[in-house]
Amino acid sequence: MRRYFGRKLLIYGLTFFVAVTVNWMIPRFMPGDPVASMVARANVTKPEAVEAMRAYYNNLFGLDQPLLTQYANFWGALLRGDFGTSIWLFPTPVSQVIGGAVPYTLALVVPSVLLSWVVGNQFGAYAARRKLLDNTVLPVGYVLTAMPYMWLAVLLAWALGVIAGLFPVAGGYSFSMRPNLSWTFFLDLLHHWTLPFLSLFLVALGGWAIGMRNMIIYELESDYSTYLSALGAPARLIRRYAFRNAVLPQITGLALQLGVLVAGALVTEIVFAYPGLGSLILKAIQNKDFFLLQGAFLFIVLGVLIANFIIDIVYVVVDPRTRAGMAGAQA
Amino acid sequence: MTTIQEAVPRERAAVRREALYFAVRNGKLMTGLTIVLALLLLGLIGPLFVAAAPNEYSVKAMSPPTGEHWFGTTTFGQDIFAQFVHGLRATFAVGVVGGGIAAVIGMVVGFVAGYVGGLVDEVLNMLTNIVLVIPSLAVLLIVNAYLGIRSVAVQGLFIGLTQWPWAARAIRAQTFSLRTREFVDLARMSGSGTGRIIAREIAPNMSSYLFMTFILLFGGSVLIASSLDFIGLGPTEGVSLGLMLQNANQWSALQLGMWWWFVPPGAAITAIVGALYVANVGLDEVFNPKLRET
Amino acid sequence: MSLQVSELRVHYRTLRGDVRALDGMSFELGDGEILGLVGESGCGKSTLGKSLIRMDGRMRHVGGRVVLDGRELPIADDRAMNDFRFKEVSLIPQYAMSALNPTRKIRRMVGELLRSRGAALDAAELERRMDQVGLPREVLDRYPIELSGGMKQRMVMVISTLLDPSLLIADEVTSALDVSTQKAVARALLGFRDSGYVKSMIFVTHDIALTHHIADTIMVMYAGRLAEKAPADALVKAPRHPYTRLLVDSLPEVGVRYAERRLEGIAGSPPSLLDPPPGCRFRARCPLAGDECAEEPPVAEVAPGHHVACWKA
Amino acid sequence: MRNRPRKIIPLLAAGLLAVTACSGGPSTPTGPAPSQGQSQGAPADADPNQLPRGETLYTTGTQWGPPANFNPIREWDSAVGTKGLVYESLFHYDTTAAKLTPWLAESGSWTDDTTYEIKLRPGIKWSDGQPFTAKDVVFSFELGKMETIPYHNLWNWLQKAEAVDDQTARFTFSTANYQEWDFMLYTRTMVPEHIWKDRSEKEVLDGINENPVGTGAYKFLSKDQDRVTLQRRDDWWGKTALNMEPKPRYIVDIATPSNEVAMGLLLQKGLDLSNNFLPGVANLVQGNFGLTTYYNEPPYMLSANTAWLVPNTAKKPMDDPAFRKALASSIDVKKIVEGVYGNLVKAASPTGLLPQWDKYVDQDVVAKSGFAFDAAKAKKLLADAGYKDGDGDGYVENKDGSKISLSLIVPSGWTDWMESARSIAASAKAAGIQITPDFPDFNALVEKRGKGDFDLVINNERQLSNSPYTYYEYLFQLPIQKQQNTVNFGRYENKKAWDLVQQLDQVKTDDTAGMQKIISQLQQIHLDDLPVIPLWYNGLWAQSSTSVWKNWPAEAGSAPKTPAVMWRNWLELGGFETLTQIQPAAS
Repeated sequence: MRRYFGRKLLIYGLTFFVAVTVNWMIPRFMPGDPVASMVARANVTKPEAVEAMRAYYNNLFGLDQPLLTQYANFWGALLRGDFGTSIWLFPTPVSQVIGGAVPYTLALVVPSVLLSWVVGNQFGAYAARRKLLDNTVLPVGYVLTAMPYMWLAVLLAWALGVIAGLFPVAGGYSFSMRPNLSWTFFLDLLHHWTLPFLSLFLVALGGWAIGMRNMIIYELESDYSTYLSALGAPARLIRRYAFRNAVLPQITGLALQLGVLVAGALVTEIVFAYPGLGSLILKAIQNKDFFLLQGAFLFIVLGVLIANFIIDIVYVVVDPRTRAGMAGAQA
Repeated sequence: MTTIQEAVPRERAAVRREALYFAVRNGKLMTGLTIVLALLLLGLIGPLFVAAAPNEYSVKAMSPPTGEHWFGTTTFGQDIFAQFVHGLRATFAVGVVGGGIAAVIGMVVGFVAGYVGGLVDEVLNMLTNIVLVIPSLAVLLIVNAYLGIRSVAVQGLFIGLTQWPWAARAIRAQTFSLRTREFVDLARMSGSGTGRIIAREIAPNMSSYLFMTFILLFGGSVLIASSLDFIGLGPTEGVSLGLMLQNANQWSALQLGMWWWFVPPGAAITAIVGALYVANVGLDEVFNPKLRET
Repeated sequence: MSLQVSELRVHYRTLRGDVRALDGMSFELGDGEILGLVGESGCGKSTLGKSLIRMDGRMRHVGGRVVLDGRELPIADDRAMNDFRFKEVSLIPQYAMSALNPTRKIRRMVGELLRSRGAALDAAELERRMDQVGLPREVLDRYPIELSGGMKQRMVMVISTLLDPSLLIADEVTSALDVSTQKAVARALLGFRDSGYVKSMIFVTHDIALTHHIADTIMVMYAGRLAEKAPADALVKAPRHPYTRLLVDSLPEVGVRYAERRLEGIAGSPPSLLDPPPGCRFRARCPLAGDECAEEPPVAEVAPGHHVACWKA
Repeated sequence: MRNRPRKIIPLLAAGLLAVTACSGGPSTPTGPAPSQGQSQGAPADADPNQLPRGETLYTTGTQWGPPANFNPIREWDSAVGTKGLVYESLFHYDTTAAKLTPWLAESGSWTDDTTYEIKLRPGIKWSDGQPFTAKDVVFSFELGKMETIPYHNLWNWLQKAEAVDDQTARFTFSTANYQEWDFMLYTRTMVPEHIWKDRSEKEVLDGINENPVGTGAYKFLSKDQDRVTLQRRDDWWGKTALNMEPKPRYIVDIATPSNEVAMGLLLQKGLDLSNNFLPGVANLVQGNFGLTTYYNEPPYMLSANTAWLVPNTAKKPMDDPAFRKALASSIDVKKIVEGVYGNLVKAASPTGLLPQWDKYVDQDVVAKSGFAFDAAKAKKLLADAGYKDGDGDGYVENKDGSKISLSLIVPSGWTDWMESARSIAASAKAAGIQITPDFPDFNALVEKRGKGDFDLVINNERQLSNSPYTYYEYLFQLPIQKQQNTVNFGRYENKKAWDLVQQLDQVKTDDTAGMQKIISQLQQIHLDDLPVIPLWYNGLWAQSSTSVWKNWPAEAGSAPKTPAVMWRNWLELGGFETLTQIQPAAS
């Protein structure tokens, strides 16, 4: 058990290291000079003032130091939780900018991932080997999972937001509201959250349903299912076993898909002007704010790594085979 | 997300004959293939018959579909059908390049790790796991934002470079199970080298599996490319369905009632990817009798 | 008579048409009898085994009846068959190694299975039977993955017979095991019969030697039909059907493991069951074949309990 | 917008409650909701958690992300309203009447050629209750002595600023740059000395300035990722002194979303004023969607700045005025205006001077030396100047026979400019000039532009102001630096022109004839040499919804003529006055 988690942690550690290094490396080899573009945006009229500002910022961001020092400083700052200062939202620290966006992204990603997983699995399991459902409803699943997230999102925003007027098309909560602890405010949050959630949920739902449908068919055709049928066990029991066993690869699938789902959330946020990481990343790209971009990237990597680790733990708890394997009890 | 089941070595010719028999009778496979091929064909020959260059302005701006402009025109009077057929090309290209590169890397890593085993496996496995957990779209965002993507091919390349790990993992597992089979032992005893054994014995025995892997990678690449295009990190040259979506959205096509601009590219992406997935399930049923509907 | 099978016809649906896997099988099985069922792959012995308990989706019952303990088995009706399965007819499958749900501890799985069949788990009885086959009781609190192949096999045997079925079908249960384990399994099966856990048993195998050890009667099938059925000793020592003779002759020595050699010693291959030729189906490979063989030979009782389908017998 | 679906929400809420609960939900995000200062002026009936729709103005198009700071020195990225609504300047500038409007100052005048004296209005108080005095004025200008402050340059010609008494400030100049000084008077904001005096240079330039204390009509109520909310101060000095009151009690500025979303918000009536470029909005204005713009026909918008094609005059063949003139004649601006912008912009006059500066355009010079789109003439100009297509590839070559292949760079992602660049390339091709549009990212473009490592670039970085001086300063500023960061990207060197610009600076702002005389000479140089080629006037993007607020500025009738805009530095140009003129639609 210790060895298993030790290995996993090593991999995650290495991954983080690679991510950080890549993160540090890329902007330093890219064309263009972020300080120059920032200063240009400042729209300062006089050349002398520009030079002063430029030197000042170069110094501030540490771009005038040797590369190795910059790299060491980068790690040092990172370990202190300091992601640097946003260029675009100067002088707000990146961690603060991200901190403001993260609750929204989490509120979008976590429920949509978990709910779509649960509902999709139930649905796929239910449809499998039931001819009518399999041939009518499941094709919808294929269509959903093949949809580009943003396409569905835009269509939803347009149809349910602009045309039907049922939902707002932008923002994390009404622009007329101020955050407060009240039922009204909570409902308002929920109201704004619904469409982005829905578009993420639907696309992911289709994928899980199809995956589960296929998995469970394998399980239903497996030897233990056949054996149970031969012993006259009711379909209910067999399906229950099959579901339980088919869920295991779906858990692995969840880990594999996490990155994709987060990415989907980012794009969806952009469509709904939802004030999460996605909108932030888009703006960071448009404004060449590489400190912010790096921060957001690292945050996502960290989030995905943590989620992966949680999934690892869950998997070990749920699948006796891994546990048995780790205990080395091979009789 | 579709799982592929273990490939079982059997007499190849018979398998092929049987597979073909079931293939042409498999509704899922045929429907999927028909849609994909129809769109591919449109992408291939369409541009030859459409006179207008995809970005050329014509006089009639914001025109709904007419006999002259089948899919209408954009805000600037560009012919959407022309963009659409060119976009299809780019989208298929990104799928082929991205899916192809990912499949090749996945196969090389998977075969070598699975067949050679030992330290090589350890190292490759670790590499795979690392690339696997890094959220690939986030990486692509960073890379694209900094380096800029010029052409569809480069976009496909980058997508391919990030998409291979799950394929490698799956192929490794398959290779692992085939490695100890008699026919592989036999080949090894008769003195074949590693490369030869992989190419002659192992790969052909999981060819259906490899093909399905490629299909999934292809679909994935198309979707990722469209996301990148949409947030403005697409290729700066040429037309793709994702770029069309981005443009339509940027110029508020839906709000201005120009559904003919926004709907076709998204629908085409959905159709291509969805049809591929459906075809993949169909293939799975063809190769794996247990899954056929009874 | 425990089991009476008459004129049973079961076809497989395939691409090229119906394969007549069972083409008019008739035989009887007495109380307490162990019937060894042997034949080449594809001769229909597994089909027969399956037909008696659960036909898979591609199998079709075309004709004939099966009567068990005086009641007709509704073998074509999957749902109606459920009442008989496990309680009256049970199965030790070929794939015993993977027959147990990998994610359930065995005790729980057995409990759930029994409950789903409306029976209570008699723990004492279960443990007694496990003792009998030499399974430690801790096994119940393990996952299948933690058991060795032999243990899994024995566990499946215990589970399959828990409800004391009248008929047990043991389908190629020994083919995956090594020789010593094979013997142990065979002994255990005998023990089950002797303890009255099962009334009668069909032991499907292609290992005549092993069958000889435990079976009272051996039935040889060829191309979907009965070739010869006789008390075990009689069949091994004095086979009457030329096919049986070839089979027995090809045994190098009684008791030596035979499974792997199959029946490759006999030149030629069985006819296609898609559209089998008229007359005796062994004709093409038969060293004794004559003109009369163009007509289908009836099953004749040449000695008490010794049935042969051959003009030359 | 929020009332219809009330019935559905509880249902959804019931179903989703569990989820949000377990995920932590979007628990009251960041919002530090400044509670200080809420005591004063906040009417008792106002529920600060839910702004009344009828009293709230929703705007967008200025802020592009979370509000980063409230520092009026950072006039380029401070939160919307920091300058103009919270902090104020001494004067405003009336673009229609072309004159300064006294604001914090009651009056200002030159007492001699190099001395300017300002009288402040009496009784103005900072929002913390401290009186606003001449010492604050002096302090605010003296901040510019810090080297990194954007208006540091002022001190090159300003000698001394002093407070004569509480209400009077006196400025003594070494060189009296009258034009620039007027610009300073309405663009520089006044900050309270008693709060700012101990701030370091870093803090002044980079400080967030949380809880700003200004003299303005609004104060910040709250901020979040995607918005800031301002609340009207009912004790604002202008209510009595100017007899003005901005009508919205609350202003919510929404961080600019994508066009699609902004348009959706407008159509949902959740947005009152959009100051972003909404392509195709003309269709909506003409349809029955309750949207208005300044003009109800092309170009729909007032003009805000000029977009130029800037050739790099340090490179061949762009160093040749004849070539530049041929290039200018080859561009079909009308096609861009119609095709790319759908008539939302207006083609520029050859001088490029904004319509608001029409009186400075010397029509004789334009008639004699102006240019217009004329492919045939462009061809002729090229041929006359010795650029010929020797190899028959359809494109002309340099005089020495080498190929001409120019690249036109615009930032990647700036779709309207990208389309424009394509259009320019297409029409230049007709005249025989080979231009390839290229879309590097903004960063790379800035670097190339600064270093002079480009052929052609499109630029519009100079806004309407009190004087064409700022326009010509952009065109002709010397000396050329290694890095040209903000002006004269084309590296055009003409000492005479730069001298004229400096002379212009020193003409008194009421001396229209004197200005015209110099400007006429500058125009002649511009049109003769064409260091930049004016293309079109970018609009003062303003589309307003009439569902909640009416009386938006419009050309027709008695509607206000001020710009309806929340852009930074535009509130002093009439943006604020617009707020005082709009009316609740319900009234």
